[in-house]
Amino acid sequence: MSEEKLFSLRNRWFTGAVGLTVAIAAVAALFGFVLLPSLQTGATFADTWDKICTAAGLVRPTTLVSPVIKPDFQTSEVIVTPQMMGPTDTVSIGRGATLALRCTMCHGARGLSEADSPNLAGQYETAVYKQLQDFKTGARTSAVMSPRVTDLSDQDMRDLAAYFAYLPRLPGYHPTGDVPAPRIVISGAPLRNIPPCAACHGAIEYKTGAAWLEGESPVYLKAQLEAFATGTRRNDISQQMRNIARNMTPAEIAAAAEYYSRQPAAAVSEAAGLK
Amino acid sequence: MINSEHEAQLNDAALEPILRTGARGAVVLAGIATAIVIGLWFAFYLFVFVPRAAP
Amino acid sequence: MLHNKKLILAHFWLAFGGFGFALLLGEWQMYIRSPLHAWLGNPELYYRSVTAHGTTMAYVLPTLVAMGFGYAITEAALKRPLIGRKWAWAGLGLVLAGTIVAIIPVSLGLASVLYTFYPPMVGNPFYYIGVVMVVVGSWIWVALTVINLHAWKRDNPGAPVPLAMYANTAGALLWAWTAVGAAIELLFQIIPAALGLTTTIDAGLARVFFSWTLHAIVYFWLFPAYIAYYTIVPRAIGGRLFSDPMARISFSLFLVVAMPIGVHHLFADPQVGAGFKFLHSAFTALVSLPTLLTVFTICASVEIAGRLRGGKGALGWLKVLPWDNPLMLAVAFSFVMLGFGGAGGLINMSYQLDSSIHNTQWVTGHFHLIFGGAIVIMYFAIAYDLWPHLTGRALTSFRLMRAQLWTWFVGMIVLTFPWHYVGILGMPRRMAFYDYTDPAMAGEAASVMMSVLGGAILVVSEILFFTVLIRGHRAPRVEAGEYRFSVATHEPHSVPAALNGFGLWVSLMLGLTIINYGFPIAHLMALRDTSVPVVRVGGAK
Amino acid sequence: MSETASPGIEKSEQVERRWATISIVIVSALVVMAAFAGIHQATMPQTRIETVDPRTLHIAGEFIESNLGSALEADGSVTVRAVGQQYSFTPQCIVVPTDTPVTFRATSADVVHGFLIEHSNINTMLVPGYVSSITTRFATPAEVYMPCHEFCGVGHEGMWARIKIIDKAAFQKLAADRRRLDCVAQ
Repeated sequence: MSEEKLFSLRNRWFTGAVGLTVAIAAVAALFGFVLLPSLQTGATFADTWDKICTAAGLVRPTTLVSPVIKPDFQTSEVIVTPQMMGPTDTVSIGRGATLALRCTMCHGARGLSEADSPNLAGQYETAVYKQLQDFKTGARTSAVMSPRVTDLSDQDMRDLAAYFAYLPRLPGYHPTGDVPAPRIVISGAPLRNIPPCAACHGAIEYKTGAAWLEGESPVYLKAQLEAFATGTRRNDISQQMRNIARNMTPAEIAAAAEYYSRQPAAAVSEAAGLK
Repeated sequence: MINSEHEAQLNDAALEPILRTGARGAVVLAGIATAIVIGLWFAFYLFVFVPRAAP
Repeated sequence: MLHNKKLILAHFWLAFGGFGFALLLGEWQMYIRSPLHAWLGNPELYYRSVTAHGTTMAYVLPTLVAMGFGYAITEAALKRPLIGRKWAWAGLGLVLAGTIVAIIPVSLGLASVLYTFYPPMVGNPFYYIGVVMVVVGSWIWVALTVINLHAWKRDNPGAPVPLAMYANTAGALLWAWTAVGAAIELLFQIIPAALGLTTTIDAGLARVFFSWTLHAIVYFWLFPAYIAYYTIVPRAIGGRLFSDPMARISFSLFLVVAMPIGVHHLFADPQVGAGFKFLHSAFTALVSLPTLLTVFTICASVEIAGRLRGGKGALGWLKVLPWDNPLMLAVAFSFVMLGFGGAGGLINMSYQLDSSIHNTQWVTGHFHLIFGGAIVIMYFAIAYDLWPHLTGRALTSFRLMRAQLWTWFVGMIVLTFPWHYVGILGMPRRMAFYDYTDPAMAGEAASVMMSVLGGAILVVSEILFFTVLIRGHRAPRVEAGEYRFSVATHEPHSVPAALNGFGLWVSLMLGLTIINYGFPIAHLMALRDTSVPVVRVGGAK
Repeated sequence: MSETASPGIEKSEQVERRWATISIVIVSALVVMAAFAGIHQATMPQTRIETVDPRTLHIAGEFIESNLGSALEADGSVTVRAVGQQYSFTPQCIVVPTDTPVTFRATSADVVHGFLIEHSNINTMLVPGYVSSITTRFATPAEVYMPCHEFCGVGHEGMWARIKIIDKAAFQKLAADRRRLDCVAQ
């Protein structure tokens, strides 16, 4: 057999295949980049070149028709990302321990409250830091907390967060065979937009900014869920917690608060026993 | 190797008259199958897509 | 004559072993999210299972089948022992090691990101490293395929490459290039993030890279099935391959247009321009062309068998076909599922129609019907055909094989038809549970339960499949003879250079990649402010 | 190739060519139909690519909390802005009028989410870093679910919002009192 040259203009397979491919691409491109954008309702283009560039996917600036409505309340200004806190730093923990002396009255000597203030021992760094920031900006208000954070610097808050995160936390206490776990906590209610609590709060998966809830005071948990539900607490970014709480019934709120507060009697005193 | 017991029949002499029919059966069968496929496309277009499209 | 029987058998057994395990997970998933079971206490278990099921079914099973069957073709079609036997074992070892490395973090719940990765969610690095190892192992197979063909061509100048080997090499080359997209995504975006070297990732760009792989991978899965249609079925049922050149054209077309069309998975994405979406849509339509050609050629090949057996009339030849032959049954079932799956596929790729069902359960139904149905049933057929040559023992129970194929076909239809239907109703994908008590979803409950039943039938079929194979290992020894492929009505004495090699087709594939993907990728890479924070999965503390 | 072709072979090649031609016609027809459907039924993919920083959605720009929801524009059209996040859309109940051009503008604050209004052709992806935009009209009043249809983490199964399509006049009345509307029960 004679040597048939493939990549040659005299080879019909070569010219045919390349020609067809180029032709299809050209026709499709003409349709996609010029014709279809022209026929699209509601789109305006400066000229054909603008049409082609837009269809190609060049980034176009956002033009707003109506002005942005500003909020009539203070929203959280914290930028929450999984990388916001940086690596663990013993110096920071030490400074936090000193600063935390002023917190002991309500939050306990080792971050475990005996009143109905939240436990902070072992709390996620991001959660403590974000709440402190929100108290300072007024995104979250509290007669007790608000005046106490005004003089805290950003670094102070990071130190406090690092210290509390370093303390041992209360583990979940949900023995099987005991009272069954409420369905609202375990599975949520999908069509009411309630995911399982553990999907964000740490037992299954953790969403940055969410708090560790195990062993928390039932009074505190219930009050916060109710505050989210009624909208008196609004420092959750883009309503992520209000969306959930407002769809919970009062009975479900009570059940969830009770579930997370469950602790063996011994554990609390033992964990707090060092004071 | 799974083979039909009729494989032995394979010979070019038997093949020629079959080829002269021009794969009539295949045209009918593949034609019906393709028509069903295109029909399903149009059924989806008319009964799912169009009723949901913006007026 | 197959020289490396153990090598080929090892590929098939590993492939089917993984498949058997992943199928059980799949049926568990169907059951757990159906109205038959209470809501799962820990939804993460469901996503973990989906990750394991998808990774095994999409990456491990088809890759190992393509490799094992590919080695068999290389030896049987070229009629000489495989060059690079040790490398082949090394490739298999890498695939096996990669599977183990990937499946450990998945089973520990450290990488429940699903097999499509979904950055900016990022799981344990070993999951991704394992997947990369699987791909690299398969690239050894690609290299060996090309090397063996090259050596044969050198020794047989000008002779037509046997069709089976031509198709096998086309599949290998397609895989080599299409895997590059996901490999770039893994190596340059996800793995650095998983290792903590980077803290941000461009999710939009990652989706474009993944789409590069995501569609053509389906054609890579499909290649063994198509090779079986063309080169095994006509021989097994006593017919002739209707046309050798048309077969080569179909495989070449797959090579050119299977890959530069992946953006049709991104029709609804905000980071790709509408012009490129249309371009990819047009080329996606073109990829249905080789399938239409195949349907005709195979029908005509089967018709020859029917007429040789005395069949008359326009459709009368169908009745006299050797229906007791498992391969006849398999190809018929495969075509029916290919038809329905193909219709769904045409709808998905139609630029606009996609929006009615994009990312709903319809899509899951669609790819289960095409892959799990039309393609995997041919994997079974290939195994049945090849087994006696690998084990030296006969597979005697055609009845059991037919029962297996019937249950697989019926199970797949019962599984996927309701699945498509609930997709049209708007049921979203990949949720661990649904609230069927709500009036809006109550109508979906019966369909979902049907799918559970379909899955159960598939499990029965799986048991039958393993029964056939294992009994095959205990059957009396036979001399299986030479492993042959179909003979064409008109065997080519010489073929045009274009259809005897891949230079032209690979060039077109690369050229189209540049046209269809070059600008979107370059543009997204140039954007500076679109990298977003990495969200770690499995890092609960 | 076929130097010694028999009549049978010639006949088969002729049939084969015809089948290939018909196949090409079918494929072309589908492309044209799809393009036609897009133009005629006004369901083109979004024309413009816009970017946004998902970290600061809540601090500045059009996706701050008080600007989310449905806005009646001066030209009579409606713009709906929404944010997808693990594991809810905000607003979690969207209200839109019938017989009015409605543009949805949405983005994600964290991972990839899906945006699907059941029983409609409104179906898009939310990819962090980019703004998704889709314009449509609604014919009849209805209340349907709007689930996230892309795996977005454990909790994805709980990410369901709702959308209420109300009569145009009723919507206009609501819009007279509030500049951003939603149907979230307070």
